[in-house]
Amino acid sequence: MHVHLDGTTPIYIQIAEWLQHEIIADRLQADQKVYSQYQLAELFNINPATAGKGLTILLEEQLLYKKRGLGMFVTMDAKERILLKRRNEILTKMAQEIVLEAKRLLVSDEELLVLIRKTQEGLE
Amino acid sequence: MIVTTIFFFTSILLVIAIFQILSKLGKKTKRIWTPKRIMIGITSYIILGLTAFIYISFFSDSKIPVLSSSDIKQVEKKFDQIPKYDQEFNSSYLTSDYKKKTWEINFDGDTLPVVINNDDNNLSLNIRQRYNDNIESGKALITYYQFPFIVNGVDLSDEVPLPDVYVAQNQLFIESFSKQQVNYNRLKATIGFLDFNRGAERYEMDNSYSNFIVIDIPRGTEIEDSQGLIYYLE
Amino acid sequence: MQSLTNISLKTIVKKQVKWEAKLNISALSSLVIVQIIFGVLTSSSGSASSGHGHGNLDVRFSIYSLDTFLIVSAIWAFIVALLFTTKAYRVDDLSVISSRTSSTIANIFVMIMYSFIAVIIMISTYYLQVLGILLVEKKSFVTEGLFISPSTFILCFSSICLFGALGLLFGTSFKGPVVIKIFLSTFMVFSFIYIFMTPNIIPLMMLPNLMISVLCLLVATLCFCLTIWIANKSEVSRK
Amino acid sequence: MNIIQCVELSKSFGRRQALQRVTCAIDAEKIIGIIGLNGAGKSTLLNIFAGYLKPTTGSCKVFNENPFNNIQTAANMIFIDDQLSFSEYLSLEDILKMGADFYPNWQNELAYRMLDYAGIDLTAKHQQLSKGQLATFNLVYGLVSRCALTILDEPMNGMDEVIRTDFYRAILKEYLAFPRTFLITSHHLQEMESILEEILLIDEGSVIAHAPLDEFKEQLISLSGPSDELADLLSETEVYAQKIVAGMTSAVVGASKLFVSEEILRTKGIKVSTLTASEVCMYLTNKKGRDIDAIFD
Repeated sequence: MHVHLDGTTPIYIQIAEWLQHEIIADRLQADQKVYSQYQLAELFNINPATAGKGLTILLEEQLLYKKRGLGMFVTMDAKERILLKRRNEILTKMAQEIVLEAKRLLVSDEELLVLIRKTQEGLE
Repeated sequence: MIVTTIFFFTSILLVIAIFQILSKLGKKTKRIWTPKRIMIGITSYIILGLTAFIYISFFSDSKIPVLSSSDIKQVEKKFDQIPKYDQEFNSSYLTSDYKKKTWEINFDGDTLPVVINNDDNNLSLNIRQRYNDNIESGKALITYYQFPFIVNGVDLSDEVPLPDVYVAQNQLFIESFSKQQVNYNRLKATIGFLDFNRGAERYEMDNSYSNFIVIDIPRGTEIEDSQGLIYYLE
Repeated sequence: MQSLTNISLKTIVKKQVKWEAKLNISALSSLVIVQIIFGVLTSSSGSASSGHGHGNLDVRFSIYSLDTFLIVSAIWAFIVALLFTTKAYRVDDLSVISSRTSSTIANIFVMIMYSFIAVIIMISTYYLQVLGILLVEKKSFVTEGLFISPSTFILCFSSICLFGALGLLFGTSFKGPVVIKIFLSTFMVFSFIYIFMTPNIIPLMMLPNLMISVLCLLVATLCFCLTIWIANKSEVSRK
Repeated sequence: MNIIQCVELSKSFGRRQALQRVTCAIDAEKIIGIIGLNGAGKSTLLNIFAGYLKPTTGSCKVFNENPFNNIQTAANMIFIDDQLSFSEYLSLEDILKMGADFYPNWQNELAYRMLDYAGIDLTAKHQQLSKGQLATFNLVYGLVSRCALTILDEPMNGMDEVIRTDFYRAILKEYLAFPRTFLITSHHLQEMESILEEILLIDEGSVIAHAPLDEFKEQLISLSGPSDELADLLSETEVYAQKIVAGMTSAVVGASKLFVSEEILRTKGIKVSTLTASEVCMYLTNKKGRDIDAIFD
């Protein structure tokens, strides 16, 4: 496990994203116990407090819930929520960048739509 | 005091110098001299000292007794009367157990010239003359008495050199041998400096009347005492 | 929160004494060497000699007593105590649990222990010297008090302790390079003793041994307390 | 629970003001990086915590007691720096024995394993070790003593790269196994950043910043874009550094005062990027307007 320290994204966010990735990839099932902050610290060679911060982000987004004294568990609908969030947050941001880039490269809207449809067909 | 001060400061410098050398040496030999080995070294040194003590106190044979001040006082009490007896010409104090040596000499005529050679004033003798009935004429008996001669609590009466007594040209010569040097090692496991300053605990005895020469001559013979040193005794 | 360990000063001092006594043993070995050297030096004439001439008999007594060895041990104790307070030794204490108080008290105990051993070494050297003389010249031995009396033992111990205490006191009060520290304080102490003490040291000598010992120990304890007080105030520079 | 509290702590050596009115509180069981240039007062502060120096004014409490010459604080604290020295008669093994004798939570087998891992011969003497080995041994000595307050003054200098990363992990593992307060000063902040929880930045004797790592890093951000776009923005916020090259400006500004949202910035073609902790430290302690390029212009 490696955390890139070049300062682009804070470590605790990287941890949060890694955990979300684990949930999407079904390696962390619903109602399954999640790594404790100490395990994460050991795994990523980081300070447990930073790992803890990553966990609290997921807690605030109701992707995890806390059982007193037992630790953090994945909520039932965690996976769906992550997929939904990723779709409208991250996808929209990417879309924005594509449009901006197209405008800079003086690509008209039609050409852009044609390009997207061609890439979709290419993937099938 | 000067000697002690010089000694005092030289010993300081010496100890400091030795310390510097030791610390230099120590650095090099650090590996060899581990604390354990040093400890063994020190304990064996102490044991060595202990055995030396045992050896000295039990096996060393040359034991010279040392008189305490009370003994000396007793001895001295015994010999206080000598000057008194001497004035009264009474020779009872010259008992035989102090007799060291007797010489028998012959001479002609009825006067015996006596020459005491004391030019290097080594002789502190008290010379006495006494008439003795059972000596034939022409003979004389010279006896040397040595009383205890106590210095620093040690009785050196055996060490006092006897005078040289001989007859030449019908004269009796009494001379002393050359000065004799006696060395003693006094061992005292105390602080000598303290004892010294506390005044000699040991009562120094007055040794002026420590030895006598008595010349026994038959009645009718005379002693020619040119130097006037010989006194008369009963 | 991990429960804090509370360790009493006594246990720490005990540990420090245990280790320091072992690690600074080289001081004792240097004492042995110094004593041997002085023993050999004074073996010819003894620590003092008195001569008496009487008539044709000249008596020379060379007196072999503990004087030299006591002076040497006192100076040694003073220097060792000074060395204890130099930075090289002090800094070693900082690597283990210690405070100025604990280190100073530990130094004091080690100094007292070394003074006691020093007296024993002193006596051993004296007897070895006597043995040496005995083997060399057979005759003329006047043995008066070969067995060292307890009062003399205590006197030696307390005077060495006193000089150790002076060393610690001077060492703690002067901060500075080692060599200068040694020369400065040695010179000061001994000239102080010489100038002030010698004239009225005579009446002091009149006192019996035990009285002097008590006096020495009193002054030593005073120096020890002063040393502890100064040490408590002083800062430690690690550089 | 605060393990160390300083109130208006200042220390001066003669005329030199080493610390000026430092007020900080350090929580228990955290790994805290103490960052500052040489001579900024780091060592002085640590020496006061360790009870070796007395503050000139103000007060300092460790385990809410005055640490100066205090055996209780000494019993729960260890100060490891390159001045750590032992008697010349002790081999490394003896030193470990001595440590075991003094420190109640001493972990001897762990020490043996660590030193074996670092390939240090236990029969060697402390004075014979190379600079790197010395640093390694001293760090191991500090870690296995398991004191509630472990102060490591530049523990890694002298160690080579490989060992350094290993021993950062060793510090973290030891922290996980036996939680305690670590105060670590170091010049390799970027290597150490990951295991730190808080940063205490000291410059010219005063504490400039004391915050958790992420908060500390988010203090400043760097903006780069066309000069005219940036000009009006820069006037509102506090600028820590600015460079204008051929019409493009890149500047480091205080993030807290920046009200413009990221989208607007992006539309204006201004690129926003975060800084690493060491960069933040550099800019915070950078004397205003000091710029190496100025020397070459």
